[in-house]
Parts: sequence; C-alpha cells; structure tokens
Amino acid sequence: MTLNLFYFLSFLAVLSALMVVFSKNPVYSVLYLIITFFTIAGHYILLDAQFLAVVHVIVYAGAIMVLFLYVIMLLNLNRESEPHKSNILKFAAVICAGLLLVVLVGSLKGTEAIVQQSGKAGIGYVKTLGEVMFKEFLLPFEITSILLLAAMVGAVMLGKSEKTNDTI
Amino acid sequence: MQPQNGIPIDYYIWLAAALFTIGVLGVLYRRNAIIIFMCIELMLNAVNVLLVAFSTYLNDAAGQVFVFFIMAVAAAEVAVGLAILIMMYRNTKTTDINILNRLKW
Amino acid sequence: MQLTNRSKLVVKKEMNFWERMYLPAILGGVMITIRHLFRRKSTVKYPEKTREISSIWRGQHVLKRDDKGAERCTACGLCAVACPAEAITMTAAERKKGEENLYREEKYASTYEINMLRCIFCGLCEEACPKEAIFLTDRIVTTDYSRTGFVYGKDKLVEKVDDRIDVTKRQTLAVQEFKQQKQLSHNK
Amino acid sequence: MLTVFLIFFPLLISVLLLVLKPAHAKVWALAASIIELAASLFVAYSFDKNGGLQYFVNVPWIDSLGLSFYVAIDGISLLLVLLTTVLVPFIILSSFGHQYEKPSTFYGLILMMQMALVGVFTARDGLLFYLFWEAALIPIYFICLIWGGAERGRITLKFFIYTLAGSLFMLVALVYLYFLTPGEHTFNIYALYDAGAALGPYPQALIFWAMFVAFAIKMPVFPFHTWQPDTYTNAPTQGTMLLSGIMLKMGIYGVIRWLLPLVPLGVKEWGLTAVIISVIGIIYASCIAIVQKDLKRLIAYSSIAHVGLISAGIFTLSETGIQGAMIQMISHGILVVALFFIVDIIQRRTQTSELIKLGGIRNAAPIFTTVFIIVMLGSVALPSTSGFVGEFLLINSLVQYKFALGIVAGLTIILGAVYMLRSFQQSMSGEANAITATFTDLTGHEKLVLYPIVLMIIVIGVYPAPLLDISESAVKNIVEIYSNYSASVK
Amino acid sequence: MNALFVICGLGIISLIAEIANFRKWLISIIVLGLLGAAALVVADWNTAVAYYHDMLVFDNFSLAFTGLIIGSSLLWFWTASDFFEALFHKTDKSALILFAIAGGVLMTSFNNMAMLFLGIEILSISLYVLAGSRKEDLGSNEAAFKYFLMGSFATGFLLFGITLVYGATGTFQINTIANYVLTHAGELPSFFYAGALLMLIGLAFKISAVPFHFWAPDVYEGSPTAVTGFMSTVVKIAAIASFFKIFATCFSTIAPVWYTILLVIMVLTLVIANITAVYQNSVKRMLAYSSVGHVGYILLAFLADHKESDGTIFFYLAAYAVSSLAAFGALILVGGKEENTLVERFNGLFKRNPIVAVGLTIALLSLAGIPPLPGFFGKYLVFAMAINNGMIPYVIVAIVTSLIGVYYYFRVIIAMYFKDAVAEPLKVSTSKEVLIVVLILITLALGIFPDFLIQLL
Amino acid sequence: MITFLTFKIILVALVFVITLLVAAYSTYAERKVAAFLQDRIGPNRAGPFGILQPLADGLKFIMKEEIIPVVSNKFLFILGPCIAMMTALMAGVLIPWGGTLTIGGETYALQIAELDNGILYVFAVVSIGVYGIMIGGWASNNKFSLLGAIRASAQMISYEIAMGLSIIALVAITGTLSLSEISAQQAGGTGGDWNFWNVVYHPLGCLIFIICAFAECNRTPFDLPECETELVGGYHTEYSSMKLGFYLFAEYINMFISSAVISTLYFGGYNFPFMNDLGLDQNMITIIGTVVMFAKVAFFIFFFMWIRWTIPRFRYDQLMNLGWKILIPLAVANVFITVASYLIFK
Repeated sequence: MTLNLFYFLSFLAVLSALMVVFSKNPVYSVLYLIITFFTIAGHYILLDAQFLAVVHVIVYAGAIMVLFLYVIMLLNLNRESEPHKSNILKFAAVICAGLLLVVLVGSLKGTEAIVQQSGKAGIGYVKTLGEVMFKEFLLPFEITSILLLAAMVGAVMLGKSEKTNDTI
Repeated sequence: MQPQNGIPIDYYIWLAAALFTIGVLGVLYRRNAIIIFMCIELMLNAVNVLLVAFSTYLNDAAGQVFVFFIMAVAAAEVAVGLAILIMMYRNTKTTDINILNRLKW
Repeated sequence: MQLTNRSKLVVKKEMNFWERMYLPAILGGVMITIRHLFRRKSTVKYPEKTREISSIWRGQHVLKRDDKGAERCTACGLCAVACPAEAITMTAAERKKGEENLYREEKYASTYEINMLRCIFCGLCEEACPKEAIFLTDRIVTTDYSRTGFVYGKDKLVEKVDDRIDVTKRQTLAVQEFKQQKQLSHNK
Repeated sequence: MLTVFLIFFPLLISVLLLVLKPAHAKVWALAASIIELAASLFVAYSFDKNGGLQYFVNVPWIDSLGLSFYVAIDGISLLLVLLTTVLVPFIILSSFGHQYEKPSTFYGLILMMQMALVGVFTARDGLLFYLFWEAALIPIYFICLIWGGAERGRITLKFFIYTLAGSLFMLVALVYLYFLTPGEHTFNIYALYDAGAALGPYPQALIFWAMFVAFAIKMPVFPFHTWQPDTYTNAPTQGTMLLSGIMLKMGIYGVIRWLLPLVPLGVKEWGLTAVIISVIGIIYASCIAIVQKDLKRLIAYSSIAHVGLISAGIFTLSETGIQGAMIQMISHGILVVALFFIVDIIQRRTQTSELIKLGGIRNAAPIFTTVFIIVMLGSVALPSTSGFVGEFLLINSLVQYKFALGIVAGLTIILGAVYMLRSFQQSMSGEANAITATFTDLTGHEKLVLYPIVLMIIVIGVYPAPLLDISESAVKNIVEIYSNYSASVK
Repeated sequence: MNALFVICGLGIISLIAEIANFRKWLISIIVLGLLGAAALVVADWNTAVAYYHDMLVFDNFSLAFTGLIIGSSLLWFWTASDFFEALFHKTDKSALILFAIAGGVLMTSFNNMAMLFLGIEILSISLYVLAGSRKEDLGSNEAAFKYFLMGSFATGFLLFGITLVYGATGTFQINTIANYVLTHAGELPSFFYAGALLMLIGLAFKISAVPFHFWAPDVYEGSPTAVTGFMSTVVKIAAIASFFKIFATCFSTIAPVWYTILLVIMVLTLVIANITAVYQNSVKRMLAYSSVGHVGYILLAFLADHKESDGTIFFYLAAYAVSSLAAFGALILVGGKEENTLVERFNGLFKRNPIVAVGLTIALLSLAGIPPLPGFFGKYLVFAMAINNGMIPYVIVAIVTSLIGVYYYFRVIIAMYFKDAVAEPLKVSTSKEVLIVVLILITLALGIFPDFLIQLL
Repeated sequence: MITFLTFKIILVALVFVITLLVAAYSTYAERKVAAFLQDRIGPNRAGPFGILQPLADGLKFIMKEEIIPVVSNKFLFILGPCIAMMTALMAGVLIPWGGTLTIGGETYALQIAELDNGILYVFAVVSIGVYGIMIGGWASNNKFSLLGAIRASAQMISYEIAMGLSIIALVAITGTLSLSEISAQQAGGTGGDWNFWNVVYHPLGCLIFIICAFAECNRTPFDLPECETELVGGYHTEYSSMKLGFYLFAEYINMFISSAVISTLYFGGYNFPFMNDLGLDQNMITIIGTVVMFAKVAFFIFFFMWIRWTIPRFRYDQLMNLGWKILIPLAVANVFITVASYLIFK
C-alpha cells in the first residue's frame, strides 16, 4: 500500500517535474511545479513528517509559487516571449543532464552503510522539531533572521520605484 | 534495509537524483529566466525530499530542521529574484522579457 | 455666492492618534448600521399592498366620450402642440353620414397615438384641450415587452362605452370655470 | 654597514625625490650619486684584497621564507659596485642636456635603479638576490615607458616580460634548491652551493638551464637577445646607458656568482653549449651590426657581440677568462655609456641617428670627433685602451679552452673594427650636409662626462693591474669552489 | 563570535539610521564598529572556542580570516564612500554590505553545514541585491540577475552535496564528519563521495573556478565598481576560507577522490582565466578574469598540501585583497559616475592624476606578482609550497600564466604612462588621496615586512 | 473500526452538506442583511420570507448559458473555479464542530480529522485558495480579470503574513497547533477554575486575525479583486453560469470557514459559559455545544455582512499600507507583548 503510494507519488512528481521543463507556456510550468510540490508534500507525509509537509505546502505552494504566478502574470510572459535556443544547445543540455543523472544514480548505489537507527518514532512532530531547532540549531535559526532581513531590505530596495510613486 | 514505512532509502535517493537532474536539465535547457528560476526551486526541493528521507531513516531530527533553513533561504531567494525581475521590467518599460536573454551561456 | 448655510468647508487637518486608529470611527459606523437593522422597513409589498396616491396623481390618459357616447375629440391638435415631449400624434378625418352617434362633431381623430415611453405625464395636453376630450387618470401604464406596445392607440386610450372612466375628480369646479373663460385659453 | 649605506642611500634619496618633488631634482640626484661614489671609493680604498668577504651584514628579514638580509662585498662585487657608482653620476650628468618631464620622478627612478643594482651585486642570499634583481627591473621599465621613444609601449612590455619570464625560472630553481638545504631551510648562498652541488647531474642540468636562461636574457646572449635592440633604441639615452652599462652586467655577474659554483655538474655538462651559443652570438651580432643604418642600433648589436665574448670567456671556467670578463665588464660599461652619450649628442643636435643622414661632423666639432675616436678605438680593443685588456684575456682563455672557438671569437675584433670604423666614417668624415653643418662642439657638462671617461679608458688600458688585483682572489675563490665540486663528484 | 554580533548589530543600526535619521554619521559609526569588531577578533586570538552547540568555532584560522574580512571591509568602506553618496538607499546598501560581511564571517567560522549554508546565502543574497543597485543601468540589472541565477544554481549543488554527506554520516557537524570519515574509512557509502564532489562543484561556483566561473566576468563587469571591489575581496576571502575549511578538514581523508578533479580545475583556472583576461577591453572585466586567475594560484597551494596551506592561502588572500582594493579604489575614481572602465579611459592617467596612477600601478604590480610587493610573496609562497611538494610542472604552468598576467596588467600601466591624456586632469578629493597613499603604504609594508602575516597561521 | 469509519463518513457527508447549505443560505442572508441594514426587507418571494431564494438562484445559475470566451485558455478557465471551490471545501476538515459524542460505548469527536498542526493545515489550504482566483483571472484573457487576479494574489499573500503572525502569540500561549486542543482549553469554567475565551488574552491578535480574515475572503472593505466599480467584476468578469456560481459559493464557504476558525481560536469554539457547571450529560453538552458553535459562526457570518454594508472599500495602496505597515508590525508587537506578559504574569 505504502509502496504503491510511493510509486504513484514519485511517478507523478517526476512526470510533472518534466512537464515543468518542457511546457511551452510558463503558466503551465508553474502549475506543474505546484503539482510537483504537492507530490513532494505527499512524500513528506509518507515519511511521517506532517509538520514539514504542511509548512512545505504553505511556503512553496502557498507563497513562493503564488509569487511566481504573480510575476508571470504581471510581466505577461507567454509562449511567444521565450527566445529560441538552438537545438544543439538543447541537445547538449539534455546530454549533460543525462550524464549527471547517470553519474548520480551510479554513485548513489550501495546504501548499505546507512544503518537504520532505532529510536522513538515521530521525529516529524512539532515538538521534536522544536526541541532540536531551539536547542541545537538555535544559532542558525537566529541567523536566518538576518538572512530574511537582508532579503527583505534587498527586495524593497530593488523593487521600489525611485523616481515618482508610480506603481508598475 | 527495511525502514518503518517499508520503502528502501535507495528509492528516495533515486527519486531525489531524478528530480535534481530534471532541475539541472531545466536550467540548462530553457532560456526563459523565470523557468530557470523555477527549476532551481525544483532542485532545492529534491534536496529537501532527500533530507527528510535521511532524517527519517537516521532517526535524526536535524535533517528536518535543515529543511526549514532551506525553505527560509528559498523564500528569501524568491523575494530577491523576483524583485530583480521586476526591476528589470521597470527599466525596460515593456512586457517583452527578451531583455533577459542577454543572459547567454 | 452663498445661497444656503448647508455647505460645509472641508478641512484637511492632521488627524490625531485616535482618529488615525480608525477603530472608533468604524465602531461608530457599525453602530449606525446596526441601528438601521431594527428600524421599521419602508418597503411596501406592492402587488398586495399599494401606496396611497394623491388625488391629482397623473397616470394614463383617457379620451372621453360625451354623455351620448360619442368621442369628444375633434383632432384639433392643440394637445400635440402643447405636449413638451412630443408624444402625441393624430390624424384628422371627416365624419360620414350615419356616424353622428360616434363622433360628436364633424371632424374627428381617425388615429390618436400617445407614445407612453415619451410621455412625461405633465398634464399639459389636458389643459390645452378645448373640448375636454383628454384627461389624465390615476391608472398606471402597464408594462410591456415591446417598444411598439407602448405606443397607445385609440384602442387603449378611448374609454369603453360600457366602462366609462370617472374623471370628475379631476374636473373640479375651478377647472371647469377656468376652461370657460375664453380669454384665458391658449389658442386665442 | 657601509654596504647597507651603499644600498639604501640611493633609495632614501630616491624616495625623497619621488615624494617631495624638489625643484632641482637633477642637482640633488647628482649630489647623491657623488656621495655614493665617494662612499664606494672609500670601500675600495679600505678593501682588503685578500680578505674574502668584507663589509657583510646578515640580519634575518622574513623568517618564514628563510630570507635574511645578507649582503657582503668581495672583489667581484666591489668591481661591479664601483662600476655602478662611477657610471651613475656620469649618467645623471649626461642628462643635463635634456629637459625631461617630471624630472624628480626620472632621477628618483635612476637612483632607485642604482639601489637595486648595488643590491644585486652585494646580495649573498638567494631570495634577496632575486628581489634586487626584480627590483632593478621596475625603475628601468618606467624610465623606458615614460620617457622612451614612440614605440615604447609595446617594446618595453616585451622587454619586461622577457626578463621577468627568465627570472621566474631562476626563482623556481632557487626555491627548489632552498628546499634542499638542510634543517631550517635557508637561502644563504653557501648553503645553496652545497645543496646544488649535492644534486645529481640531471637536476643540476635543469637548474643550470633555468638560471642560465634568466641570465642569458638579461645579458643578452644570442637566442634571447631579441628584446634588446628595440629596447635600447627606444629607451631614453639614460635608460639605455643604465641598461647597457650596468644592468647587462647583472647577468654576467649572475653567471659568475650564482651559476658556476651552484651547479658545477650542470655547468660542466652544458658549459660548452653555452660557449658555442655565445660565440655564435658574437658573430651573428657583429654581422648584423655591420648592416645597421642606425647608429644606436649598431651600438646595441655591438653590445651583444661584446657580451657574447664575455659570456664565452666565463664559461671557459678558467681564471683568465673570468678575470678577463671582469675587466671587460668595467671597460664595456664605460665605453658603452660613452658611446650612447655620443649618439645622444648627435641625436640631440641633428634629430637623427641614421648614418646616411650624417657625415662631416668632424669639421664642425673637432673635440667631439676626437673623443669619439678614442671611445671607438677603445671599443674595437686597440691596445692601450681598456677594451684591449679584457678582450685579450677573454680570447686568450677561449683559445686555451677550444682553439677553434677562440679563433672564431677572435673574429669579433675584426668585425668590430669594420662596423665601428664604418660608422665613424659615415658619421664624422665626408662632406657636411644641411643637418650636420651647424653641429656645435661639446658643451660644458658634456665635456664633464666625456673627458673623465676618455681618461679612464686610457688609464685602464695602460694600467689595469689594480682592478685585476681587486677581483683576483674572489675569482680564484669561485674557480676553486667550482673545480672542487666538479672534482669531488668525479 | 562577538565580532559577528557587532557586525550584525551594525547592519541593524544602519537600518535604524533610516528611521531615526542619523544617516550622516552612519559611515563613521560603521567604521568605528568595525574597528571594534577587529579589536574583538584580536582579543579572541589563540582562544579556540566553540559556540552554541558547536555551530561556530572561532579558532585562529577563523579569527585570522575574520580579521582579514573585517580589515578589507574597513578599507573597502573607505574606497567605496562614493557608493554611499547616492540619493537613495544609502542605509539599505550599508546594511546589506554589513550583512554580507556577517555572512562572510560565518563562512570562515562555521562548524556546521547549516552555518556554512546560511553564511553563503546571507552573503550571496546581499550581493545579488548590491550587484543590481545601479537600478537604472541594464548592465547592473543583468549582473544581478545572472549572479542570482548562478548563485542559486550553485547552492543547489552544494545542498545536494551536504545532504548526501549527511545521509552517509548522520550529522552536519564538520568535525564529527571528519571523525566519522576517519573511523569509517572504507565502509562509507559511495554516495558520500558523490556528496563531496557535489559540494566541490557548489563551492567551485562560489570561488569562481573554471569551468564554473562563467558568471563571474559578467557579474563583475555589470555590478557597480564598488560592489565589484567588495566581491573580489571580501567575498572571495570568505568563499576560499569556507572551501579550505570543508576540504581540509571534512574531506581531507578522502583527498584522492577530489585531488585529480581539483587539479584539472586548477590548471584550467590558471590557463583559461589568464588567457581570456588578455582579450578584455574593460579593466573591470580584466580584473574579474584576473581574480578568477588568482583562485588558480590559491588552489595550487591548496593542492600542494591541503593541510598546511592555510598560512599561504591567508597571506595570498591578504596580499590580493589589499592590492585589489587599491586597484578598485582607483577604478572607482577613474570610472567616474558612468563607471566607464575601458582601457582607453586610463590613457595618460599619470599626467591627469599622478597619485591615482601610482597607486593603481603599485596595485597592478602587486597583482602581477612583482617583488618586493606583497603579491610577489603570495605567489612566492604558493610556488615554494608547490615546488616543495614536487609539483614543478604545475609551477611552470603557473609561471607562464603569471607572465600572461603581467602582460594584461601592464596594458593598463602602459595606457597610464604612455598614451596621451584624453581628458582634463582628474580631480580627486583629499580623503581619496590619503586613502591611496595609505593603501600604497599598506601594500609596501606588507611587501617589505610580510613575516607577521605569513606566520600568523 | 467499521463504526468509526461509518461515523467519519457520516460526519464528512454532514459537514459537506452543512457547509454547502450554510454557504447557500449565506447568499440569502447577505441579501437579507443588506436589505435590513438599508431599511429594506430583501428577497421575500421564493417561499415564505424568500426562504427558497438560494434554490432559485442555484437553478438560475445552472440554467444559464455557459459562456467560455474564445480567446481564453479553456482548461484553466474551467480549472479556476474548481480549485476555488475545492480548497474552500477542504478547509472545513479540521474544524472541531463539537465536543465528543458517546454512542454505544464508543467516543467520537465531532471533527473530521485531527492533526497536531491543524492551524497550519488551515493556513495551507487557505493559501492554496488563491490559485483558483489567479488561474481563473488569468485564463479569462481579460484585462479586468487579470487585474483582479493580480490584486487577489498580492492581497492574499500580504495578509497571510499578518494573519500567521497574529496567531503565533496564541499558539505560543496555548502550546499547541491543534484546533481541537485549543477549543478544549477554552472550556467553560468549572468550579472556580476560570477559562476565558482566548479573545480575553489576545484582543489585539483577535482583531488582527479578523481583519486578515476579511482580506483573505476578499470581503469588503477588502474586496479589491472583484470591485465592480473599478474592475467590472474582477477575476470573474468573464464567468457566467455555474462557474460563476462556484466562485461565489467559494467565497461564502470561505467566509463560513473563517467564521468557524475565528470562533474556534478566539471565542471558545463549541464551548459555552458554565457548560460544566450545569451538570448535563456529556452528549447533551456536545449537542448544545455544536449549536452554540453554529450560533457563533452565524454571528461571525453576520458580522462579515454587517461590516460589508458599513465600511467603504479601501484603495489599493491603502490596503497594502494597512497590511504591511500597520498589521504586520502590530502582529509582531502583539507577539512580544503577549509572550512578555505571559512570562510576567504566569
């Protein structure tokens, strides 16, 4: 049951990920990416990480992809605006990626060394995560605020119109 | 190795590798900046899946905590990236995105 | 030039903190609306109930017949001239032998049309009429689906012989007197 | 301490000139160089001919690099330091006829150059030697770049990269040896000698070539000379004088000091090749000099020929050869400065240095012509001029080394006579033309430069013994070190 | 650690400056703060302390690089003071710069992959924005966008690598990883090596080593000159420090896996970067390629002996940073408002403004590695290290490329001294003149007495 | 297990039906309330007091001609309303509609699913809801629709932040993300142990949450995405028949769910004062509680409408100012104040 679910979700994830790349229309790409994200959220639930799954949906599907869609709509991107990329380059890209895949899969074989750690189940619960995050990973957590602050300041600085207050 | 949900870790590694590669493929294959951008997000998500899988299999919450940092960073990157896009748009004052295609590699 | 004292000068002064919070103002607005919730509703459920109308309320026109049942209208056209909306048209015709019971005088209106879409129910036609042939009644102009349906011909305007419309309320004494004074009439 | 003074006094003045930009920079520079000359004369006076290393200072500088400030003077060093300190005042004096832009920079750079040259000749630490070696390059590069001729941009860059390339290989060799020194690695020259000598023949050969190329480019010896004529022609006269009069000697000094005792086996194996290359260079350069149309270029090629002879003499590895090289270095330095000054005088008065356009100057300027004759004769090694002593010793050593080579090298005297006399003939004698008719004779400062030089040419030619004495023991020492090592390996 | 807090605090102070309206004193406050941070670094010297569950470790390595970053930033603030004179976003820019510095400090002192990752991202995100801070200039926009895309792309690789390493070892702590690798040698899953290589790729992007450098020239050229200066000094220092830390500690025991790859990268970097630099017409772009080239030398030292090369790399970077700052300082002055840095722009600079010309000359000479300037000692240390470890063929390659380097650096020098001036004399404020003199003095001092820095690590 | 499943299925069906019913009658209520607030009486023809009006409306929607613009993107055009409807319905899964019922020895919670991070789930679903509007607006290929869609997305993202921040204080104090636990914690006072509604502890948070809920539901005064005076109809300009019906329905469902969440989080959910002091049977309390819950929901739905007919629409920049410059700082301040005072008065 779980395995079948895994197959299904993985198939859907890979398929829609491919469609992200090969869709002509950016809006379709966004939608396919959203589907991919949902399947990934499904994987999280399979892996017993519900909190992460929900946060994943909120952050990626709920915020990030909305922003993407927003910008695509704002800039009126459509299939005509995509410049032509020569077939040779495309071919090269496919070859490169294929090689990468082969190399990755080849090198990722042999996972015997990972020993399944026995321990309490439910590390995906908020409580466990909170413990780890606010004890062990407190500093990175705090530093993230600097990161977000920088991003915020930067985004405002770039996005703000300087001349008049005409909004785009 | 049989973890609690019955799926070998290899599967997750392969899944992550596949998604990651598709992301890389997209970055190399497409010229449209925003799709490249999305493919990068896809790469990050492949990483996230793998991290969560490892975290579950190693029974170590640190992996999942790391995912939060990746998410935070992804969000920050999106904000900045889209701001840059908007800035370029405002400069060209046109909906034509061809300006992005000065990016050649 | 100040005509009334009702106009208010708009002052764009800096709002103080409470005003800028807006919440008190919103609360005030909410209180106002909620008060209306409990007000008596002014709606009249129309077909079942109708609102009272004034005695001089001007509704659909009628072309009167005289006591013998002959049409009073002589197609003089004064009503059309008086009409500010140019809603009235007519064609005159001569009375034939044997039609004396139909038309009061030698000349009569073979067609008489009022476009109810144009009519503004001002009542000037009534005032202009020297023969006391046209009156405005308290009847309502009914709805219709087509534009042409609103052009009322004689079939709708002339009162039925057996269903006379009482306009006496409109023909008050003062009106009748006024109409008899020839020097005051319009078409002198 | 006197050595330190000799090195840093010019630097101090140079920095002062560069920073303060005083009004009469040339006077300041001249005064400084004269003080420097006096100091070096004092050194020569108090120098003990058989005392080995003297005036040495050895303080650690950069411990982590094994670099210490180790300078000392022996006979060879003293001769070359003297050459430097003697020539620099003349070079500065010779510039009095020019109005250079930004004079303080110009003279500052010359003095900086002097600092580096003295440093090179006295350094006893491998890395320090390298540092001074490179430091000499910068001022001369800027002198050529800022005040040079029309083509200078490209040509000076070529010169710079050539020399830098060579020196970098030298650096690699030095560093390689450095890591072979025992214990706490050091760049001390004697430690390097030991380290070098302990190597097998193959690494020694590699090191030989790495270092030889660096020196050969600087000298320049035949296949590495292509930067030289252009640079000499394009540099301002003072730059050319510095390049040919002193800087060229850095290469020769390097061979004597840093090559022969360092890798005896390498030298032994490849010495003949070096000699042959040098001899080929002599003939080649002389032949080209004959067909030159430009006086400055002609002197440049003649310089290659002379240096070739010196280099060939050194690689005979005999005391005669090296002594000849020493004396010939002095002589060549003096002569070439005089020659270039003469060209400069011609060029300044006639706006040209092409032989065809000249002629008949001797009628207009007899003193000038006389001086030119003496200098020229010195250059073609007429007996009783300074050139003769050196060339005699060098050819002598070559004949002893390989008779045939000696004969071929001897051709240089004949060929030298050909091109020199031809140039004299074309420029001085014959009918005066429009350009040369108004040629004025030597003026005050020109006399001040040329008379002492003429005097020196003759004095050294007649009585070279004091100079030979100075360097004798040091040369012996080097030959000894070399032969000891090569014998011990055998 | 305290230095990090001070820097972050300064960033926030500069944001507050916008609200509380003390923009005028902002730069002074920042400079004072940075000086304080430097003092804190000095005070912490020789105290290897781990903070917050071993998230950060400030040992001498980290402190040295932190100090270098802070020092370069101080000088950078001086050179780039014009950058903050713009009408808009003065405080935003300084805040971003300070955050970037904080990111750089994290990258030198991390002991956990999370800190590395966050450090890189804080640095990068600030720089994406700063690269685009000439908002009306399309080149700057493009630089920002390209930097952004390639930076994120590299982050993807880095993260995948981190994940695989985590999967194999079960931890993000780098010292634990190093121990794990040591004790489990031979039984590591193959994807651990894949992870190490992916991290190599990711970090190679960040240090812009060939063939992962292609973003660098465009980004360097398009960005405002001041920001380019920042990128090529502070950012480079931080990136290389993190690279060193990861590969010299974590993956030291699996050196055979990455050695050959890094060797190829090193040679490619040296050759391609230096050759391409020759063909550039813009000095900024040329410096970009040269900065890529310098990475090659650093990698050479790293490859020679990755455990012991920290001192060499540190000195090389210090020398490079000082020279680079001087060069960019001059570039800012010469480029002017329109930031035109074509070689022609430098024609006759010696006549137009001798001080700037001399400053730039010394900087370029140092970059080219001419003794006795610090750049020479940097290169010397690298070469010496490589020779000592028997890498003479690679040293020959490095020498040839550094000769090529001399060629392109000297193109600018020739333009300055040889070509005729095209414009009227260049007016430069006194503070800038003082700055150039100071930079010259620092350069010379570093060149004449490099011992202190060399022996620091 | 079987009974459990049966119960759940019944509950799902019930919630589904009730949701639709509430949404349907909200349309009616909206018109009625509007009329009453404007001294009118509203629809009164279909059935007594117009009670069948929603059916008539629904019938009309279904009977209307389907119009799909030629230039639109047909698939997405249809997908838009579907997503809107679906996400709206999904959010109701986690609301605890009542306490526990004990039937035949088994205890059932009146909640379809219990997640330990229920609030986040609601957020996730709500945040996806915007896709319906965006896709529909974009696919219409109409400038007004597009503008509406863009406005909607910007508005929803902006207000989600403040919304999320506003409940952080609540979550911090209650210590749980589960909606049922939050409800349970607000149980009525038992013998001197006073549990107040959360609104007492978090008045500011509640205010912010309600304001944001208005914005998330695109209700006046934040109905910028569909304001008919500027954008004709906003994102649903091109829609007609049942697809339009879906959009409108979705809006009312969202309103319903928002009301339910507000009452659960801040107003005690299914709890009512003194419920444990009355000495009633547990099942009785649950049933009363459910009624109470619906009463609260009804009040908030009414409140939504009440506000709609009181406050005029914002301008777009005012909307953004409010969201970013006022609500977010306020929410952050709220977190600090609440947590600080909790630590002090604990």
